[in-house]
Amino acid sequence: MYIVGRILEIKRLTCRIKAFTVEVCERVNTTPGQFMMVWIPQVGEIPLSIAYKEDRLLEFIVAKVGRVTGHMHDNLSKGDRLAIRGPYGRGFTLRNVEKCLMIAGGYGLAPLLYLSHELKRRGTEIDVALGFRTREDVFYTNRFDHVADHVWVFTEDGSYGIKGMVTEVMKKHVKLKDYDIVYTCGPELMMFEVVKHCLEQGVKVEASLERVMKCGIGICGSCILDPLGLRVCKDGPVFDGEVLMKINDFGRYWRCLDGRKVPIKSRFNS
Amino acid sequence: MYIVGRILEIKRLTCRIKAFTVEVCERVNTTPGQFMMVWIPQVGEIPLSIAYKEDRLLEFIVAKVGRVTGHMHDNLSKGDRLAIRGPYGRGFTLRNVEKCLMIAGGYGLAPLLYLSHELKRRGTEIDVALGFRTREDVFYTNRFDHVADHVWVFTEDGSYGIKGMVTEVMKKHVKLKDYDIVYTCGPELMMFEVVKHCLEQGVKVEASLERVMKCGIGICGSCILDPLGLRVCKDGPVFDGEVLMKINDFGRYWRCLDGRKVPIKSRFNS
Amino acid sequence: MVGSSSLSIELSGLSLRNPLILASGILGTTFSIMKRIEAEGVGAITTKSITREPRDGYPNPVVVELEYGLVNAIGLSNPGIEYFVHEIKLAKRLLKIPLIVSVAGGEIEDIVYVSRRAADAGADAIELNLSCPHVRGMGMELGTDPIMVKEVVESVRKRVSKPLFVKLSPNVTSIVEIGEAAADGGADVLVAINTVKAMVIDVYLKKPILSNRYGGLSGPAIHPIAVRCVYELYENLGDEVEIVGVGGVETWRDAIELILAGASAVGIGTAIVRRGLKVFREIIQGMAHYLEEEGFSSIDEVVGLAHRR
Amino acid sequence: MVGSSSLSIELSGLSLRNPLILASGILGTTFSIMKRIEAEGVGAITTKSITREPRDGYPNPVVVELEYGLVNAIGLSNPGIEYFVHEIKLAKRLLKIPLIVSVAGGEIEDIVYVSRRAADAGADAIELNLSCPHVRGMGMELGTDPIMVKEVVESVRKRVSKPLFVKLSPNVTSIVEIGEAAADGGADVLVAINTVKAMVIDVYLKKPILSNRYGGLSGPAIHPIAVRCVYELYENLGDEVEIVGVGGVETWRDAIELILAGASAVGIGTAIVRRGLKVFREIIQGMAHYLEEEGFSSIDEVVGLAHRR
Ligand SMILES: Cc1cc2nc3c(=O)[nH]c(=O)nc-3n(C[C@H](O)[C@H](O)[C@H](O)COP(=O)(O)OP(=O)(O)OC[C@H]3O[C@@H](n4cnc5c(N)ncnc54)[C@H](O)[C@@H]3O)c2cc1C
Ligand SMILES: Cc1cc2nc3c(=O)[nH]c(=O)nc-3n(C[C@H](O)[C@H](O)[C@H](O)COP(=O)(O)OP(=O)(O)OC[C@H]3O[C@@H](n4cnc5c(N)ncnc54)[C@H](O)[C@@H]3O)c2cc1C
Ligand SMILES: Cc1cc2nc3c(=O)[nH]c(=O)nc-3n(C[C@H](O)[C@H](O)[C@H](O)COP(=O)(O)O)c2cc1C
Ligand SMILES: Cc1cc2nc3c(=O)[nH]c(=O)nc-3n(C[C@H](O)[C@H](O)[C@H](O)COP(=O)(O)O)c2cc1C
Ligand code: FES
Ligand code: FES
Repeated sequence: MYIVGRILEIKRLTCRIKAFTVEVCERVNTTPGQFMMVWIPQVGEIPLSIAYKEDRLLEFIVAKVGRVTGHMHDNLSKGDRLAIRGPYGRGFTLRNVEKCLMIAGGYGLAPLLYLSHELKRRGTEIDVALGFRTREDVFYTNRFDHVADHVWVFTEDGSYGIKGMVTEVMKKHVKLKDYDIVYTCGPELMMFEVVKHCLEQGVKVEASLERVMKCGIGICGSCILDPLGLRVCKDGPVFDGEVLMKINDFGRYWRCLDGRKVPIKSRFNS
Repeated sequence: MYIVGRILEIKRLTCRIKAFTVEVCERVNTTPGQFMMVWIPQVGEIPLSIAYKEDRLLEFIVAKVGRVTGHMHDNLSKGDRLAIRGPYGRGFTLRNVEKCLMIAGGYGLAPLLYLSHELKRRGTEIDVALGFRTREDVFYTNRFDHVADHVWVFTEDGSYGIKGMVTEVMKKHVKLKDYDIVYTCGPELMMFEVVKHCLEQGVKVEASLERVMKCGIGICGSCILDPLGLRVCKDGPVFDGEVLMKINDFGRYWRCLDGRKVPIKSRFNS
Repeated sequence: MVGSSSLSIELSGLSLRNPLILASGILGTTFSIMKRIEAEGVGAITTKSITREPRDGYPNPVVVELEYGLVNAIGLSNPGIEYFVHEIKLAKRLLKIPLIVSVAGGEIEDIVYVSRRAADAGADAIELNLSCPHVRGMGMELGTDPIMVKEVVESVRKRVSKPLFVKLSPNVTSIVEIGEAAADGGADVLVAINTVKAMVIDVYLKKPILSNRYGGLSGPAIHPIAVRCVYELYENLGDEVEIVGVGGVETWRDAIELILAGASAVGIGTAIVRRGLKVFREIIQGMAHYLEEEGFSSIDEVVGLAHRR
Repeated sequence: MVGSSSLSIELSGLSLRNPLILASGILGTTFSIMKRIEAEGVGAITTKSITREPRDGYPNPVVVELEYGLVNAIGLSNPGIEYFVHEIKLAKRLLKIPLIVSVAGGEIEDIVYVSRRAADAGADAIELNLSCPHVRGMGMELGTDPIMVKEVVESVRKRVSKPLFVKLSPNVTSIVEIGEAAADGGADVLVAINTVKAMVIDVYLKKPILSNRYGGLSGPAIHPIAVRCVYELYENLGDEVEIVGVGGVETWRDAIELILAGASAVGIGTAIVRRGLKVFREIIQGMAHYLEEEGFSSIDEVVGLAHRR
């Protein structure tokens, strides 16, 4: 069933991204990498990663991309109610991680923000690389300050931080072998590059995927990855890199609402 | 839901009474005075008091009075299956009883047998009076030997034990005030006499009632006692004497299957 | 009690202190248990369904308990109207809340007869339970044929001036069609839903458990079905009749859900098994709290709100 | 595995290693998940219902989780037969167990077309899901009118020689009447039941949760309704057709109950949410154990036993 939440605060982070802090009526047990299905009555319901959690407060970072996210940006305000169900899915590995690297693209930083705070509590050493298109897209880098040992910020045009793609961090800025694990979330082509490189270097890597989600609980079949038949909502959204490399769809195909596959480039851009 | 049981043993106790030992597939939590609904497929379902319990063994004492009990007597044999649900109802008071008297008529000894063993475990001192019509009706007096300090057996015609009604035990054979509580089960007119006398003497008394039972779980309304609206299946079958004295129906009216009341004498004889 | 005044309603002219009604067939057999249930806080009481002649009902087993509900086939056991008239009179003398007498039968003339006797004895309203096999209908339930439903309701309407409730079965292709027929016949209130036709088989004894084999499912399992039926009825007939929502109500949330769907009042049955008689008080308190929290001054304001665009 | 051989059945000529079938609409969308479910031990797979044209389905929310089941209104989202033909071919290449393709549509010619395409692509059987609003039926479900049901089934029967399954809705006054029409039309197997029409309203947000407002109840809540429907169908049509029982099966007991009622095989849907994919293996083991314990040499012997006097 749904848990009812009330919006405590909405922060405009960039012109496309807002953060919603929601107070829910009961405590929920969550782990970083899990998502919630968020329902705006008479508008729709979408999956959102938990970007931060404290007691009965949940934070969501929402990029304006379409109908529901558009409504959230344009019409929701403090005090409004929404209903959420979840948490759903399998999150990131938390155990036996002494040192990790996080590579995020755009709002992909959402689950990694929550993850970084959780790992910090466990004493993990954390390095973070955040990538954005340009200066105006940069947000929340400071939220990693207290938990990460290093924070690299990349912009494609160099208008802020380091110029270049965030994936370059693996190749130029760190010694990948120093990390027990690399976590990544962002545009799928970016994640594809990260996963491929990490595995080539023999470093464990986990990525959080997105697909169209209807049920969110593993029965409708709209989020299936071929050819392993994995469900992003239930078996993911976080997958191990080794598994992802066996998935033809990864980095290549997305499924539309009707279930047909389309090449990922045509729809996916950060 | 039903618990399935298998008949381990059938003992013929008198020409009208048999004891069924049933092994059930799961342990049930019961307390003396509670009853079970016992279903014989394609025959019917009747309420029966728990006469004894040990681990997954339940004993029922069944008087042959009609269709279902007749079938149980005539057609059931060792190994047959039946299904039971329950336990239901409120049982006898077990706490703070140092010394008690039990007064049973006929198969009314069933719940008192289980009660006596339970109270013995708790260190209660127990006296028992068992009443029967005649020598041929006497059964199970020995089952009380190891738990009771005194066992008086009455027959109406004196063909066995003491001649007279079992109710005489209260007046002639014991000092009623010595007991913390009197428990009674048997024909309702007998119980009526016991309850009335005990209350007159200022001694706490509990009696176990019978009524037509359909649901057994307090919703069908077939076992209601006027004018308090008590349900024998749920608020009873064991009632406190003080309560019973406020019930006009007690000792006077029984309800038929259709819910109409009929005077108790016309149908009830031990 | 917190905000209890705002829970009171008018239902087809009857004043109820709150919208909870004891559903038919659950304990409404004697004046004494009705009195006891009144003391638990209920707003009105429906009696067990009464027929012209006394009925023993089906032999045991007549009920199966499941994890999320009950399946029952009591078989309309009742003492017949002749005897029950006294029960009604006693109840009316003792109760302060409205008494709705449920009437059942397989023939129109019997239904009319029982309704009149019940009304004359003092019933505040008559509820027609049309889920009996109809004699002329060759075993078909009276309540599944819109033409028969209209005829029965009309016949009773002509002879009884008290508020007329009609209880609807969910075991039909279109509950709205049946509800319409009842409304056309002159029903003031539609009561939805009766139990859903079901069966339980014991896997070891390999037989249907109920002596009647078939029974009716009630309790939480049918709640979303009841919500749907009430919503449909309100959408189509909300202007013509009032609705009593029944089915699987165990908590104040369940009750409010039915009211949002369009019910003016809410029946409670099976919850008594699972929560005890205190369930009435619990739901009343929960509803009062909800009204305050959500800023409603009266429960009336909640009726049918889920239909608002 | 213990006694697994005795679980195998023939269903309308198809050989199943055990009587468990993945129900339509639950995960049967791609060859890859079908392969994975085959590995979990299932006896046969039904695909999601496929229409002529691709369908997005209803917008989210499309499912509500309840304590004792689900209410869903996915809205027949599917890629359309043109695309799905490839999925069928891939599945047939990879699967060793029978593949039943579920077909839906609002017009007879569409249903016939999709059925033929599916059969040609290699489907081992066709299952007609007649719970779409019928275009000519003015919004009425195709599966609620016996005349239309017979016509549709007949039309498909004429053009498809593969085993023909017809999935029945419980939202009708008489499921036997609809089952009869399907049998008359030439159905080999009746599949009962589809979901029960239901609704869930959020008491705080005060709206029906599903975007389609109405949805279908599945899971444990409907199990006793499914048992009743299968029992009724077997009693009336057991000589003419085979039956697949579907509805709320979560344990081997639930499955056996449907088989005792008359089902030759058993569909599993919602249980996957609550128990995971391992539910197939659990039920298979439980059924094998039951057969041994109860002294049956084959599951066939259990079919319809609850009808024996
Ligand atoms: C597990 C998971 C976690 C997510 N976490 C976040 C998050 O933390 N912040 C955030 O802003 N977004 C997140 N998303 C993506 C977010 O769910 C979509 O952006 C949203 O559903 C789009 O809804 P819309 O109605 O605004 O867009 P629409 O009008 O429906 O479509 C606009 C675009 O979004 C795409 N889209 C539609 N549905 C989804 C979907 N379910 N997932 C991804 N893309 C979709 C469409 O293909 C289209 O390109 C997450 C998605 C998943 C699956
Ligand atoms: C709480 C409770 C505990 C009981 N414990 C025992 C017990 O331990 N041993 C035992 O032998 N009997 C016990 N009984 C009585 C037993 O249930 C009935 O004798 C039985 O139901 C009669 O069934 P029948 O089909 O054989 O009789 P029927 O053919 O139905 O009727 C025969 C006679 O039994 C009476 N009767 C019918 N139903 C009941 C009923 N539910 N309760 C009492 N009398 C009934 C009828 O009025 C009639 O006089 C108990 C009854 C109750 C309510
Ligand atoms: C044991 C039992 C007996 C019932 N008897 C009747 C009856 O006599 N007349 C009637 O109209 N409904 C009867 N019903 C149906 C209830 O009034 C109610 O419509 C149904 O149980 C759904 O509500 P619930 O889930 O709250 O029980 C009975 C239900 C039960 C469980
Ligand atoms: C999410 C979901 C989607 C469904 N989609 C379909 C479908 O496309 N076609 C169909 O015939 N039945 C569909 N059904 C109904 C199931 O096949 C099944 O009949 C019903 O859910 C009852 O079984 P269960 O309780 O085991 O789930 C769907 C059910 C669910 C829960
Ligand atoms: S969203 Fe339904 S299976 Fe993943
Ligand atoms: S037997 Fe049904 S209320 Fe007691």
